[in-house]
Amino acid sequence: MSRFQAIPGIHVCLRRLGFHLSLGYLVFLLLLAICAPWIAPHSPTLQNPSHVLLPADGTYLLGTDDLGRDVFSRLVWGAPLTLYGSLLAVLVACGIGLPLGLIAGFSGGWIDAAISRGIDTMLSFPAIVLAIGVTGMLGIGQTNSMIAVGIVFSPTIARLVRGQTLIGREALYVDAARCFGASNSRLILRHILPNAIQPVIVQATLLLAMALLAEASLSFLGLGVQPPQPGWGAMLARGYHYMEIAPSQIYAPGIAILVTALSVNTLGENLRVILDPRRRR
Amino acid sequence: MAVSSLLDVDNLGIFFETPRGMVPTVSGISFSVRPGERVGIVGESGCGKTVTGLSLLGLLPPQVARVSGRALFEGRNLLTMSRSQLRRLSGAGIGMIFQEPMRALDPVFTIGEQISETLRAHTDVSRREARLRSIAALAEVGIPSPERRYDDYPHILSGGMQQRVMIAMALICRPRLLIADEPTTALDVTVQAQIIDLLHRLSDERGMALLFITHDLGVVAELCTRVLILYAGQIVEDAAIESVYRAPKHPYTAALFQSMPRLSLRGKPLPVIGGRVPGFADMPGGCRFRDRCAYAQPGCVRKPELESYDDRRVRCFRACDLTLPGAV
Amino acid sequence: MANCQHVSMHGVSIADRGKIAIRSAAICSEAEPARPVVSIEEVKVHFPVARRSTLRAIDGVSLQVFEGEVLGIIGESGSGKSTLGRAIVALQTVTAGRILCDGVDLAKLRGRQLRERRRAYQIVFQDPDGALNPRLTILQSLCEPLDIEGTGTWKEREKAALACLDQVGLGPDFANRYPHQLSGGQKQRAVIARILTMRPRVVVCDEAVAALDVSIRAEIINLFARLQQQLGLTYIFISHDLNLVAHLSSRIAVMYLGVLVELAPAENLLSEPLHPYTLSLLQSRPEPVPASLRSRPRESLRGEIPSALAPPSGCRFRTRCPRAEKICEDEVPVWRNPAPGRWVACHFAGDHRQPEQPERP
Amino acid sequence: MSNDQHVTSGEMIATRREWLQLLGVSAAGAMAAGLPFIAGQALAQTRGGTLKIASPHNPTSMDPIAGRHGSDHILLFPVFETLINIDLDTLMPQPGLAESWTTPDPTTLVLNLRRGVTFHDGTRFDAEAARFNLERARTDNRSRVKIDLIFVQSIQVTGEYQVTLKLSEPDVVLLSVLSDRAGMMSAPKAVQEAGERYDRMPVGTGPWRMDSWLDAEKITYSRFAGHWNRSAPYIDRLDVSIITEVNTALRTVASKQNDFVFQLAPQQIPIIERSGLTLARGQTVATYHLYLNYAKPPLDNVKVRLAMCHGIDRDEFNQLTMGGYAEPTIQTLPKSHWAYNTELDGSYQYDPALARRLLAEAGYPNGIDIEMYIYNDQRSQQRGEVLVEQYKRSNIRIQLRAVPGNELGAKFMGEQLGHAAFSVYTGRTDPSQFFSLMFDPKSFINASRIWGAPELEKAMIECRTTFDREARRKAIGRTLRIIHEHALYVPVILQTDIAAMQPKVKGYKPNILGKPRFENVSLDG
Amino acid sequence: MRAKRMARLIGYSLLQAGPVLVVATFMVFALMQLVPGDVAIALAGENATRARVEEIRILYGLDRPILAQYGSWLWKMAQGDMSVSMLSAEPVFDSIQRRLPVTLLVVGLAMLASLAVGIPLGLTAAMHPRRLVDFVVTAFASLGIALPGFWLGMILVSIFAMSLNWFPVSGMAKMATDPWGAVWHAILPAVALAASGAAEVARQTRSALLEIQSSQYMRTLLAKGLPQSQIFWKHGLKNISVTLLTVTGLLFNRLLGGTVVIEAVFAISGMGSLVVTAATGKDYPVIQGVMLTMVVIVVAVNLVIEILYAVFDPRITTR
Repeated sequence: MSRFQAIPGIHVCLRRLGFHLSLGYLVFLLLLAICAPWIAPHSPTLQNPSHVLLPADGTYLLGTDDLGRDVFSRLVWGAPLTLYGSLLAVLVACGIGLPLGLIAGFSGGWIDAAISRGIDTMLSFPAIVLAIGVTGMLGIGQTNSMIAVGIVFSPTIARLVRGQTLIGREALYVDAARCFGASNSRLILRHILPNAIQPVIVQATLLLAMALLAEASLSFLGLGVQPPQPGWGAMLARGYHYMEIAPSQIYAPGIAILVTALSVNTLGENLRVILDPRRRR
Repeated sequence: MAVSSLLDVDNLGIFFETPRGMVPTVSGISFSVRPGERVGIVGESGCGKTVTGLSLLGLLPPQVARVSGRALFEGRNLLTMSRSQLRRLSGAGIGMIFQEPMRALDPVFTIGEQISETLRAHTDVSRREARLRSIAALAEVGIPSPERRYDDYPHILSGGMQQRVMIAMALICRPRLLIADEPTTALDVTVQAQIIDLLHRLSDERGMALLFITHDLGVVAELCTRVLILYAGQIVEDAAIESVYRAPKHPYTAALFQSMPRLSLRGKPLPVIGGRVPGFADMPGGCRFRDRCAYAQPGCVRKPELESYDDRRVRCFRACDLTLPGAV
Repeated sequence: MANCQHVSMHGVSIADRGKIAIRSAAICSEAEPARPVVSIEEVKVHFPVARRSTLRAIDGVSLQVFEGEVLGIIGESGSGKSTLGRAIVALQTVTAGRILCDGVDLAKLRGRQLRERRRAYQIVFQDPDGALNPRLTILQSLCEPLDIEGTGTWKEREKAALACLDQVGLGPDFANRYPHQLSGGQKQRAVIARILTMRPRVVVCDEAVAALDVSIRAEIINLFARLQQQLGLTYIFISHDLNLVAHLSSRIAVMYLGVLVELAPAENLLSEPLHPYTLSLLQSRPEPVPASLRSRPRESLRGEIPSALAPPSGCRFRTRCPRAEKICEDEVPVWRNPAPGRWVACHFAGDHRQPEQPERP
Repeated sequence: MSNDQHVTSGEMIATRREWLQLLGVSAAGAMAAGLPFIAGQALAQTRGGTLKIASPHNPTSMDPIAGRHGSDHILLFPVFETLINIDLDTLMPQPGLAESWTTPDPTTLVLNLRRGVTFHDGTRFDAEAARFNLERARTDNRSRVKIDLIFVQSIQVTGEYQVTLKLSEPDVVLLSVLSDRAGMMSAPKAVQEAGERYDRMPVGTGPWRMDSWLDAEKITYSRFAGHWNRSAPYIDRLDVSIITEVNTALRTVASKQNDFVFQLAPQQIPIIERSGLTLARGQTVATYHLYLNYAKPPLDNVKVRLAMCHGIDRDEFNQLTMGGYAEPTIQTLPKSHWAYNTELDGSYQYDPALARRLLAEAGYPNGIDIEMYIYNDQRSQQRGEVLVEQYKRSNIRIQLRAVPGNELGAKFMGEQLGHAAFSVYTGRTDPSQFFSLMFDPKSFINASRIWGAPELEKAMIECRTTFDREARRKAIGRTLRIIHEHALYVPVILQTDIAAMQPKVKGYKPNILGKPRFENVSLDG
Repeated sequence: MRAKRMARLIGYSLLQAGPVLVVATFMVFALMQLVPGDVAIALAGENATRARVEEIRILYGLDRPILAQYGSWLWKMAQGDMSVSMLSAEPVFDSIQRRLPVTLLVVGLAMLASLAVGIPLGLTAAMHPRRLVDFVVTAFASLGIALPGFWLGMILVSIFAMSLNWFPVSGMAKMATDPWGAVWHAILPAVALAASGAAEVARQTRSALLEIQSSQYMRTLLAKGLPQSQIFWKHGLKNISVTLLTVTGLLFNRLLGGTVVIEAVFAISGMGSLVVTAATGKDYPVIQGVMLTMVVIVVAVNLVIEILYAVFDPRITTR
């Protein structure tokens, strides 16, 4: 019996360890993003024709790129860009999805039918393809492309919020409040929204990781972060360009993307458990 | 007595792993069921009646629950049996039905398939034979046109019909004991009465013992021959149905009867039991009902044992000197 | 506005208001009080389920609820009793007919008018867990109706809320707890306290104690009774538990498959039921009395309640009725008034003999 | 690469005298040698085989007059022949489908066409066909070469194999125009039948016919058995795989999926060498330069523009982006060009201090902000990044706008957004073409839409109407000087053409146009 | 009865798919309307003469009201006439017809790989909850979901194509003449694409099975004395089949989107590279054609899945 207990213990411990590690990493990344000018040892754009594509050494922690720029510094400077882009996309997704989902779920009837149909339709498009299409319309650039990603992600949020609102609308405390003479806006803002928000937070966190990957993908395709800014996806694209000459160029930015996405995902998964109402009490 | 009893539970304890360590939900449960006897286990929510039923067939979640004590079924200990031994007994020697038939039936298989697979898991019968016997079983529990219903999925049946299917499934291998965990709670009064009648009839016809877990004293009164009253994880009274309803010996039993609304009390306040059931994590020593008991004495801080008086067992120091009002 | 008497509340403690509100609680007398608080007129509630398929949850119900009485509504699940309760407090729109609350059809009101008016008609649900917003403290929940009304200062409202909490027997130490920190009974008390803050005229209790344990149930039943006497409330008590309804009610209405089958003062209904369904309910009701000690045999009703999607023709109960004859299939029984205060819809009201030859098994 | 669409080949000039001389030479006839693949042949080359080419470029159209990209020519030449040919070494006009030509007066050009030429669809090439093509190039709505034929007033069939072009003004550059898109001959019947779809089903007289074009994927050509010159070419089939990413393209050659790849980057030279491939490198006339909108502040100030010219470290640029293989320039023409203006040598030195001083004098002591359009491929972005960093030292802050190929022109030149654009100019046969394209206010490419200097217009007209070579050299020199002094654009570097091939590929020679031709190529074994 | 139910379900699903398709096609069409400025000028390209612009305007019917435009556009699309590319003048339908099999090959292989790897992993993990296996699978799943597919692609290229020379670096063989070569070419891209897919499938399978294991009917099955294997393989699998179907549908959508980036890495001329080239070059007819094709395929796949739901789950009926 005791043998049986030991393993769940390890499981939980590893899980907690993962949570703390990812939280720690994200805090670290945030600090890095804020303090990039003081942390980065070199300018992210300073070129050195005689130090092109150097391997890692004491001066250049992760080597230099095709223009003799310090890869580590570019990575550090890339952090705020990446975070900005991903957060922007998630904010846009929530900004569109939340009200739409609330309206659809709360009003029901043909409004709900129309919005739901729109959500279904948008979800039928492969996300990246739709994002590329919308970016094409809005024009190339990080802000535009991440707004496009946000638009593409918004139906996910909208559908979730709609579902939560439908549940909330049926909740007895909402019926009770209605009997007290609460107005619709009060019902939504005080009762439905606060109770619907937890899964939205979890979903938004998971979307943040997806947005991060989308950001990297679009930058890789040249639709996102524009030169000479050191976006991680753009760094990968350039690194891939020089893969025969300097294969190591693709590792640093790739690992940065992977670890960040992994951490955000881990955070989201843990939030899901932590915020789970069934775990209360 | 050991010879004549079908199920003999001795000092059963159930513990759950919680963040604050192992917590006992049930302790020192001892009772026996004779063949053909219908025993009710009655208690309020959280008293441990459901886990007691589940523990007998090893259905508690293995990651968090631990069981101690002994539960002999026809002389074999259910609690230490191997998984495969227990599996062979489950459904064949002991059947079980649950509170919400809708959720207890697998939604993606036809009811016929679910019944006949039970049969085929325990006996060596052909598919055809299993089908015929399943249809017969459906007919026996009062399902109209059972041949047609055989290929239906659970969701298109009403709650009452689903519970009948559950019963047919639990009884298909003619078990000697049926554990029924609140099988009528989710049903309407009229349907509830039908199910009770059905269980009554089947138990009589087959000489099958019944362990009926419920919170409803009325249902127990209709169906059972003996009743165990549980309070806070302990048996507080164990007696034949007539005597306990006529003259309960434990103050908790009496209070339960008293607090039920009935016609004779129309317009008058109902007698109430003050306070709350103590939590398992902070269980008081001594008599667990002490704080809510109208008859409590200083001596109740000691731990009362379940002691036999005539044909019944009571866990109260004042069992002999109190005359308590019954339900009749 | 008829409503204005409820509006000025600040400055007066709830207890005081309780005293003011005490009226002669006319619990069921022969002479019915003249003034109906709630008047249900030919109400139907239909839900479109699929194309050409309608769920007839309520299919023509007329009923009056008088000031200060406790009206019990009893029926199986699927009888439409809960829908009726929700319709009375305007949580459910009616398909046909109307419900007048103090002469006003809430369904006709919109916006602020509706919001102010409906506060006099409240509902207590079965599940106290769901009725309290899990993210608000008990005090916040209690203050909400007062906040919506918007009278008085924040302090005054809090004081009024605490007074109501006290009235249901919860001390001020419960005020800052969250719902999940309370037991089921305590939560139901908090729900009742919250309703009291509004000084309602009518309270619909929809299976208000069904989810509670036996020992706690009694306390809440007593609380309901006490408040009714203290505040002169009018209750509509909806339950499937005949014992419970019988314990509290002055009059009892029996619903079956969306229609009323019998309505009578409680004593009359219990002692001499006119409708076979009422009789069956009385007979199948579980009593804490062992079968061997019973005076009368217990008979269970056959079959189950049919689907409200396709109710039987004629009398809806005929498919399960031991007394059913040909006429029950052909003609819808009239809702008639065989004795003062008694109403029934049955071709053979009061005649409980079994027919010589049962038509069909 | 460039949006300057109707690219013509190389630098070539014929003075009036030379023109008349050429007339005599070609009239002498038997110039079968007029076609480039005959000239200077190595003799022992194997015939037959399939040459698998990786092309980093997908043609914008296979209709010669409708295409928009200078690199289209590489894929057009196998199918089409031009009226006039260019000697890729001397850049002199040579007979093509026109065996000879005469100029009875300065505004008349008579072309005598080759006989016995058939199109791939079996129809005959004659004067009517030539007239049809020239007329189409001059007037069709889809034509993008109208501006090249702007002085042509009429085209007349004056014999079964003779057409006569009447000009409104004498035009020095007409022969080079006829060696480019405008001179490519399509089968009239095929054009008429295909309508809009002629884009994808070209029918010419060239040594290969196009079999299929899977857009952005593959073009296949096979030998045209009915070609008038039976000896050409060596290769039976050309399979062109379109792989726009040059690294991938090179990888396919290194792994023997393909035989030949062109338009590579200098950074790839070590990989080519490492992979055991044959490297072919040649200087081209294509130039990287900075287009300026000098009508827009702050670039309307000549001192600011001069600062831009002094702010570029061309050697470092060469080092970082071209691996040091290219030739920095300050006047677009290569040093070897006959019109190269040596007086300008030594100017536009990299000098950030001077640049800052110039800015301060112009009233911008805190520097300036410049919005610069570039293409969005990796190499263009790299070049853009280098410029940003270099200009930073001169207090010129560049905001890059990376846009797709066809959008740069639309944004910078069409909508006149931004201040500058950095792009390649694929070269014109004649400096006059360069001048009018870049600096004539009527030209689309001139985003400023004004004359950059008062004396410029006169100087440019002089260049185009002066037939004497020496006089013309002087006129061109003067024009270059005016442009230079007013810093109307910022020349940076001349492009190097780099191709890589399997060792078995023989006979390939890079040319100054940077547009590989395969007539002389053969496969070993 | 069952056949009738199925027929009704298929009818209902088609009814559901219809509006989605209409809205989707309208969205695709409307993309064109959102092009800033005069669409005709954009279509004619720079340097175009006024006459050419007018020609284009009439050719594309841009002079008519928008709904009429949409109607005729849809009619043309339905007949397979997707107009021609602005960049290459190739009929869009031809490009798509040629490239779609390539993309579907990669996506199909990736689907196969995702399901073939993901489902067993998920099952294994769920069979031993909280054990080491479970932890390893969960960790793999988390890693796979966070892994940028295109980066994995680069690494695969550098290892398996460039260093080991096991697979071709890029491109695609002609499927008609060299089917094995095509599959060979598609393997690395499919693997790069499938990593996240397999992770997602494993995770979903695991959680679906765990959820089912804690359900009440699982308890019933135990109480009936069914053997563990029967409970797991018969009841467990059939009960998660709906989840797996849903996952498969989402997976298809996700992989179809994922190819866009993967094709760029492997220089495969499929739908992905087509749309990227078109988007960067503002080749509107091609963008529309690709998006339309993709959305039609996804809707069709969803339709099939919708119908399969009913096969596996009797509760799903027409509402």
